[in-house]
Amino acid sequence: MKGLINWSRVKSPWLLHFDCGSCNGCDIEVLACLTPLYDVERFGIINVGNPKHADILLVTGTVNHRNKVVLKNIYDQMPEPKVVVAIGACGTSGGVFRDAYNVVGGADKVIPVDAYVSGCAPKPEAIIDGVVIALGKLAEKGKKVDQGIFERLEQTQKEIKDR
Amino acid sequence: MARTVLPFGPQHPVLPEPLHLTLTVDDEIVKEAIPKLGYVHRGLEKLAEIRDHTQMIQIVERVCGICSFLHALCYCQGIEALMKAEVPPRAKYLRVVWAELHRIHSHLLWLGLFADAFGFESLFMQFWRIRERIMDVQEATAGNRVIISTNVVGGVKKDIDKEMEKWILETLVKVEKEVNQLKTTILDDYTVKQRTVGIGVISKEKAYELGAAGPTLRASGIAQDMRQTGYAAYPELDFTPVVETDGDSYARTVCRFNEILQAIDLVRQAFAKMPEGELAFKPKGLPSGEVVSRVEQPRGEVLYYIKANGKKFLDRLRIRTPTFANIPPLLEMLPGCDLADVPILILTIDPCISCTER
Amino acid sequence: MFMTKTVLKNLLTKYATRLYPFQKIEPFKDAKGELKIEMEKCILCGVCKMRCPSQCISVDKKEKFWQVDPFACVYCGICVEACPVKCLYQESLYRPPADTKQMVCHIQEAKPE
Amino acid sequence: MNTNILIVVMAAIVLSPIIGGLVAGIDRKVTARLQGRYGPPLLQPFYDVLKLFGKEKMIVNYWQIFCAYMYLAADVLTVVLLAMQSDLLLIFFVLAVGGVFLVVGALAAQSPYSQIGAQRELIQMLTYEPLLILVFVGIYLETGSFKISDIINNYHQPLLYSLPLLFVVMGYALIIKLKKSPFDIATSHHAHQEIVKGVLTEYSGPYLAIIEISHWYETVFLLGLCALFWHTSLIGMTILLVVTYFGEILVDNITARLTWRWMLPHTWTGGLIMSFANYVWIYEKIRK
Amino acid sequence: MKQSVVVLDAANTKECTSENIISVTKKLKDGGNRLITLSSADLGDSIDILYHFDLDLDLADIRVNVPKGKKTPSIASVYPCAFLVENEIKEHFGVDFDGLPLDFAGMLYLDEEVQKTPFCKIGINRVETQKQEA
Repeated sequence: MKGLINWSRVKSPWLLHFDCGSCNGCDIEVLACLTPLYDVERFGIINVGNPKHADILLVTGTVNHRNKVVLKNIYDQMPEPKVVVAIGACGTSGGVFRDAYNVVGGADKVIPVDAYVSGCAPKPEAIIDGVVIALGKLAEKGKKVDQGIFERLEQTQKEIKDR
Repeated sequence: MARTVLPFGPQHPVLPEPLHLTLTVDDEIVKEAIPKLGYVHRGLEKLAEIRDHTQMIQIVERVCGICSFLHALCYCQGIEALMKAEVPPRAKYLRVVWAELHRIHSHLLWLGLFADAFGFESLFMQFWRIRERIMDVQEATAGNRVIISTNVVGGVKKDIDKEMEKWILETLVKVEKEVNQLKTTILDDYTVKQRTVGIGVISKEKAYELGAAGPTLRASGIAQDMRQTGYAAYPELDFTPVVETDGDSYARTVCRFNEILQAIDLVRQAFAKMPEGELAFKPKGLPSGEVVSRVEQPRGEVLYYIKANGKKFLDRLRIRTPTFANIPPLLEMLPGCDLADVPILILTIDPCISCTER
Repeated sequence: MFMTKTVLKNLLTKYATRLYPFQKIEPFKDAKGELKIEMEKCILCGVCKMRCPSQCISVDKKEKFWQVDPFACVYCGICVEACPVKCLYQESLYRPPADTKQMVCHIQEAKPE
Repeated sequence: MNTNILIVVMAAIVLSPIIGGLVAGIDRKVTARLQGRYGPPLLQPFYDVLKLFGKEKMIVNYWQIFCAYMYLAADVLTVVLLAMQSDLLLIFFVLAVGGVFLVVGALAAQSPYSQIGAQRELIQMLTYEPLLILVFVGIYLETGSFKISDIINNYHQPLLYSLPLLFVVMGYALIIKLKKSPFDIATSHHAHQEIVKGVLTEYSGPYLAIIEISHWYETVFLLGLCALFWHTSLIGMTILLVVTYFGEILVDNITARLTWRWMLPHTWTGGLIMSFANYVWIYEKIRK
Repeated sequence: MKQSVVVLDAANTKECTSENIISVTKKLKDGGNRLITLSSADLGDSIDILYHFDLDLDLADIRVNVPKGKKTPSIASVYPCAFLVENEIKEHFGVDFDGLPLDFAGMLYLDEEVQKTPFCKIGINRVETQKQEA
């Protein structure tokens, strides 16, 4: 039964897209993936707007001081097993705006990121490839969750040890 | 029902971009809406002081992904005015072609998101399916689907040859046919009119006083369109602004819909009258002095204030985008509307938050 | 009610989806994809480093070392035009995504004088 | 006698989630094809539910779990009662209890989205329940009894001939209950809604899976009710079901979502007029 | 003449002091002008604020020079939509507008992490300005 559940995790990844400081070039490419020409629903991917239902978090845009708190909050609200995909030059490393004063840099400065999609406004095919890579990681994390090892518990134990 | 405070938060399925509204809702009527911006503020105007003024074109293009060409056009026209550079005519026509293509794809994108806001998913899919044709044209001509970086100070980098031109005109014929098929659905469908007519009304005086811009202004009866001032090749093309009178969400939909057809016609005119000639004029020296340059974006007029003092780096770059001007009318529309109409009101001014906060 | 004609037409005609991973369409001729370099022709002059809007190229003349951060690069093609010896070029296919961030660096072996 | 009733009941409990899941799969595939997309595989709803069972349990408070299970129990009971051909009114009240538990589950969470979603779900129940009662009264006037077994055994003519308008009224209730486009006000399959996911915002993981399974039971029950209108011939019944369900999907794809301020008055007036017209028509027939 | 690109020089921008800026804007508003926006630049010791107005696509600008640390009246009483851009200038340049209706107190775009006013050459510390308001 555990194998079946883990197999179904890869077959029905629900996706949540959060735009933290992006020029919305990557956002319209993420939305373009849902439209008839690229149609990610054939992989079972639906864009749910609710972190409680989501498995994959798509982060676009340079994280700035105000929305890094929101990004962390959304990441914590998502149930395990979850993966994060950073989209575009801004999402991965801050891109052209790396030196601007309000920019923190890529999404990996705030939350652990599993897949990086490069390109300034990456094509929808590139985003689909990025999600496929993230699905591989989702399956591994799923196995860990099945054995009862939760990332959240590990983090709290690590914090207790550090203190 | 008790008075609930609804955080219409930065992350919301209806909002394509992070905008926070604290709505106090009483029996699903919005009593008060307090905005909170700053989720997309990158502070890129400060980069003008550490980046060369030719590199700034790449940064200015990435202020907003949907109207990137118009940002670059406005910036280049400002710098060209400072350096007294004369743009060759062919470049002017090419700039009009790309600007109008960008307007078509931006308005189709908006119509899709607007239909999605009131729960009409199949219309969202249809509009975005047509829009993919324009994205292919943009990728073939400029190399990138979204950020068309073909603008250079003094002209244009890439050319459109005859064979490409023929293919673009064929695609536009297909796009026009498909858009007209959907015309009755978006404009005359009973359920769509039920959700858009009479929602978010702004009177002519109120729109003018609140400083609205673009279709939000033109839908309330004021015929002001920056293309009338005749930058690039617009004086040679016959162009009259699309105006509606009753100023509600329905009027803005009609206004943007007709602008798509008008933009297709403008591209055809531009191709018909396009002269041969070289693409860019190599400007000498460095810009100095102050200039205010304005251009018509899909969402309205954008204003660039550039202050340069003869050095490689600009002294000050100030960008005021149309959505920045449309936020006060939005805040004026929101109190008193139904909760179910909040996403429609937010999308009716065609918000581009990354434009507003730069 | 006006949408029924379009919707039924969609049902009867073939779907518009390009089945991406199984059916790959050929990218456009001059699409700006992955940035590549022919290291032998490079003279390590650093013009591309200066002209890059996102400062993601680093060149070191002594160790004959050229490096680009593919995740900071925005693939705008300015360096391709600026290069005096035209050793930089852009593929038309985009760079495949990766699950770790790694730099692309090239070292020029000592040319036999 | 009670052995084959037991078999029928066991079949109903086991088979209907599978049928419900397949119907949901076909629904999503046909909706995608209507929009010109390739669409998910037919077994996609089963993958979704299986994946949800594997998610981490995040609950707001224990009331949510209790309400999710009670909602499932109520829907299973309706399908079982339908299979045992018991009394229509009894089925109606069990259905109402199920709906109330869904609302209480949503009210248990503090988030304003699920609160407003719950209030909207109550308004939706307010709209479709009188319509269902009018339909059942119409059936009673026509066949003389509320018990399904009597209707099937001693009424040998498809109900549709005598109650066509009531079937349309039933269609209204079906749209609301299946959460299809013009009236998917409380919660909607498509994500883009101003109150996020409405009633289901606070459910996640296994409890969302339970809600989804009970939604399958509900679909099977509603299709069972529609089948009642042509119970004489099997082919007639299947054609009727296919036509009504395709009609539902079509309506979902050609209308925008309307507000409940529009839904309540229009559905009530439309429903009342049609049912009284039908009653008058039946009364005429009986008097002649 | 309707021009989309206007090179500003002494001819087409009127000078004005911060005292009578409200009366000038009132006169312009009665003349049917639409406020486009306020642009500002840092001149070292003072902040140069430009008020852009538009009358049927003709640009009219008024320049006000505000020494750093001095207050200047807000024109939100004449043009209600000016409060947003005045808040922005207050955050980026540290200019205090008195009579601002909806005051974001320096929290419109920036959070506490950004201490200095970012656009001035020598940034004034932002934290004190918030303390007075809070």
